[in-house]
Amino acid sequence: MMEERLPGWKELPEGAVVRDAGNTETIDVSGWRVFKPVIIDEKCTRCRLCWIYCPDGAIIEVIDEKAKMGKRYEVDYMHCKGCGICYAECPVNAIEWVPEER
Amino acid sequence: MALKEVGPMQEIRNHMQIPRDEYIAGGHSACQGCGHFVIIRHLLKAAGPNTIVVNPTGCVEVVTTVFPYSSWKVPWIHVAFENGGAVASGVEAAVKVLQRKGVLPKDEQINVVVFAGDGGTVDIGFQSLSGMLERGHKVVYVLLDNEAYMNTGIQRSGSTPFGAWTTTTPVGKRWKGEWRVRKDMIQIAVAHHIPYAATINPAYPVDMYNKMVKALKAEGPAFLHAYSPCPTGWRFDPAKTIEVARLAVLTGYWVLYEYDHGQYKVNVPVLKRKPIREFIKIQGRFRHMTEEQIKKLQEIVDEYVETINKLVGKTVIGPVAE
Amino acid sequence: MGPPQMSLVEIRWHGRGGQGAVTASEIVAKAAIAQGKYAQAFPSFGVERRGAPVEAFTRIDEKPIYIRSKIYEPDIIVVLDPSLLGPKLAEGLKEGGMAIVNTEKTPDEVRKLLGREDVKVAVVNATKIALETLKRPIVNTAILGAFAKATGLVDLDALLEAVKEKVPPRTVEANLEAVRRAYEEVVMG
Amino acid sequence: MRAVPRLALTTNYAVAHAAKDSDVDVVAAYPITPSTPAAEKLAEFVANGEMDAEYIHVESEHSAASALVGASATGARSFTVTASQGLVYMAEVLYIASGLRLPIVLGVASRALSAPLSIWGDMHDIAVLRDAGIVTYFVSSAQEAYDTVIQAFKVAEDPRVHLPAIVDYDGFVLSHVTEPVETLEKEEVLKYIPKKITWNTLNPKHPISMGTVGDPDWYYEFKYQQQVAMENALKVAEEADKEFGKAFGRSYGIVEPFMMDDAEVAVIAYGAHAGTAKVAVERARKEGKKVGLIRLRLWRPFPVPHMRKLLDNVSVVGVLDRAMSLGAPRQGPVALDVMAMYASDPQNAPKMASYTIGIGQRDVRVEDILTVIDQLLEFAKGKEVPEKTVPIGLRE
Repeated sequence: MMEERLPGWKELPEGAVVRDAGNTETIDVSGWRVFKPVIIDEKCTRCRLCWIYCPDGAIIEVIDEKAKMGKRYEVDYMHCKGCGICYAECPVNAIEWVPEER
Repeated sequence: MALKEVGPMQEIRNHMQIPRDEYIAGGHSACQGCGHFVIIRHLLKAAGPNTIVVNPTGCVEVVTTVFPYSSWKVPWIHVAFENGGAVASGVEAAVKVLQRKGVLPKDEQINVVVFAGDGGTVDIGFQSLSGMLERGHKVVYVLLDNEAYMNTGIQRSGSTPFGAWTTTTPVGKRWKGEWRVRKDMIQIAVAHHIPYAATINPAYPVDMYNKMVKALKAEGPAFLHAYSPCPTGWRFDPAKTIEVARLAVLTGYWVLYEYDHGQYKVNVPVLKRKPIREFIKIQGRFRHMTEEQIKKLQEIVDEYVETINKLVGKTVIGPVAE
Repeated sequence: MGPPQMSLVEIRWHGRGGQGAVTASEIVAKAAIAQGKYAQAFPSFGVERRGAPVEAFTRIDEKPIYIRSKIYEPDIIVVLDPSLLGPKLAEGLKEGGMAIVNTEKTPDEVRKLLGREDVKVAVVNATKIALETLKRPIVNTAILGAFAKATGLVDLDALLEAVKEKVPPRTVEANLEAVRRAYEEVVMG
Repeated sequence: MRAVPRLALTTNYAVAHAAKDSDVDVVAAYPITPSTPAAEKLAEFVANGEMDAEYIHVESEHSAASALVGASATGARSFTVTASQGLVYMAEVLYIASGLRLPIVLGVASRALSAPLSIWGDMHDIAVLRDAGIVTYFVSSAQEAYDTVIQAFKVAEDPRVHLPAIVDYDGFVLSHVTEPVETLEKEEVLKYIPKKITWNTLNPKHPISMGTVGDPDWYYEFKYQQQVAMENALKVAEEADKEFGKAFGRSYGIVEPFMMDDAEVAVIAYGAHAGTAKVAVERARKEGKKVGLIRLRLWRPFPVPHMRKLLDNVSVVGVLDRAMSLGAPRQGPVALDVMAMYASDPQNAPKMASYTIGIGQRDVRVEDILTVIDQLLEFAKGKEVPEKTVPIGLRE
């Protein structure tokens, strides 16, 4: 297989700036995880602390009219590194800590 | 009934009001459980999109901006390790003159925020910070304090606490970890006659968020000293970042207080302090400590608490209660 | 006396730190430049301390001046402080050159003190003029009046303009008076 | 006809006037001899409202450069003055300014480097910045300094370049000498250098990240871009000078030949002492000596074709350097450049001699340069050129 060719100097932006800033969003860090958080929606009180404390912005607050209190919490597994803060901080044990299987 | 989320630059009554918009993207390569990013996420929420970030060299810079990637959804610049204060001064001055000359919109506040580590602030960047504070640039300077040089692999800084193991204060026959007392950056910042300075802690998100808003609204330089646990350098389980941060407050090791236009106020009173042992026992960096060293650290904390009680004129942080 | 025959004229100023020798050297350059000439003025580069003997330099030419070395063989020396007078001051002064001196002495006495019979001398009691006009012994503007008259290198009007721009606003009138009086009172011999 | 104000200014003041007339937005300056009067004059302009700029009273030169990086990265036309230890203290940040491709302009009143402490002039300071990716001019008069600061903004802000620029003027020998300067009106200067942000800036409307990490997969390409920008700067600087001449009647070229048409030997000089060398060459010519002078005005990028055109036909060249590259094959930094120019074409090379002169402001006299000229003429007649750099005015 051919090695991917990176852009040459003529094609690169001046001064190594990143114009489409925020593009680490495209990076998948799921491989960092050994365990993963799984939110048990029925137990969740929507206290929002997992969302507050996540260093990776990997808890997503989903607005959903049909859900309890009009919203629910999901894990963005592409960006969750499996640190376990959400699991440790959840006051009602609504997050399970599940071994990652690949 | 939950309160509605607020827009940027507005104080909140509870954490339900913190805005949903994110200005730092996931996918960065910070360690699992990095305290820095809890703090950065919220500050950018408080500041909103009209914000320019200056980021001296350190963990945050390295893990967010490896070309061709960046996690920052607001304009961001890194120049060097020791000049965050000076670069921010230049950005702020440029915004001012370019607004005056009509090159940038005159009626929009553009926030200038520095995120710097303890190395870039208390040590190598100290002079540049002092210049920025003394000259009165309207900049919010956030010290993300993880109490050592973590980016280069856990070397001691002027912010490393008494007793802590680092790779340059190793535990050996003669040395038993750090033996000096860390700098008091709030007092140093206040000595520059700035309008606002405060300690913040990610385990107390509402207090943290409101102090960020106050800092952003200050008419001059504002200094936020953020306590930022580092699972890698402090040797604890990444899941315990918030727990460690909370224990720092509950033991009086880290008092949440502010200096607001001449007035000191403790924002999170702790009437019965937990012993410092509770804080250090879950961190590997203190594992080697002898009873004598623990006693000494307790004395250092007691003295720190006493200083702050004196500043506010009453006992807001109480005695240790087992 | 008309301007010297050669086109480049080099002037060395002698005073004490704080007397304004450097300013005087600049005012002359400024006046010459205003008249459309080319000029350079520079201090003896280094640390100037009040009271210590100081030197300053001026070059004037009809053409652009390219040389950047110090002045070793001046055409003219200007002495702001009579207590400096002595043979050392005349070092390098060109044969037949000129000395302009703030002194109560006569030109002949000055020649003797300088140890140079060949030089032309212009004398003026600039200290007295300064005390009467400025009420202070700051002699650099007074000596300029003598300089203009004795050398003809700068016009009195151009000189007065340059003085106006260089001295503190409150002292303009007194300084101009000092220049005018010295212009009148200078004695050449 | 343009009304031309003809002022009597030191080079320090001329440089400050040029920054004012270029409508500089941000000045960050820290006093250091011999550039201090320029920093003071700029403060005076801002204090009087003659200049609408933010003046940042930084606590060090390092912070001066850093603040200007911040200001330039925000879109401000940014300027400072410094010298000596101050310039060297800025060096770290100036490399970064170049890497970030920011068009900051600096006036440098060149001065020796400690130790021993010397407040006096030579070019050891600027020599440290030689490889930083900064467009670097040497000027020879206050007028040229004024004109060149304005040209420097033109070059630095040109999209083909986007690099910092330094206008280097000899400490004291230029910085403190009062001489005639014709200044320009801000309006006409701004026609020549319009305020247009052509470089990458930090704007909340279009957020970008500047100063990223360049790992081994990327760093090389960005360094090479800087080299290309430097190469472009040669042409851009020449254009800028020509356009300046057209607009204002003064131009200098990027190398200035003097009496070179039939010269057999040539002297290369730069800065203030190029003026003294001119006088020496004129005098030597009167004695029938076929010598010419090449004044180097743009040091980086090095004007190879311009130099080659002038040097290919002389038999000997002597380079007068005011800095010593200690331990190098020749001490003179410019001499090293001149020699390297012929590395791939030795058959067309003149004999090349390296001299150091004016170190630590040892005075440079016409006689010193006449000595050099006589030596060059002897080399032309067959005498061997010394292997080592020849110090002029040094006591044994």
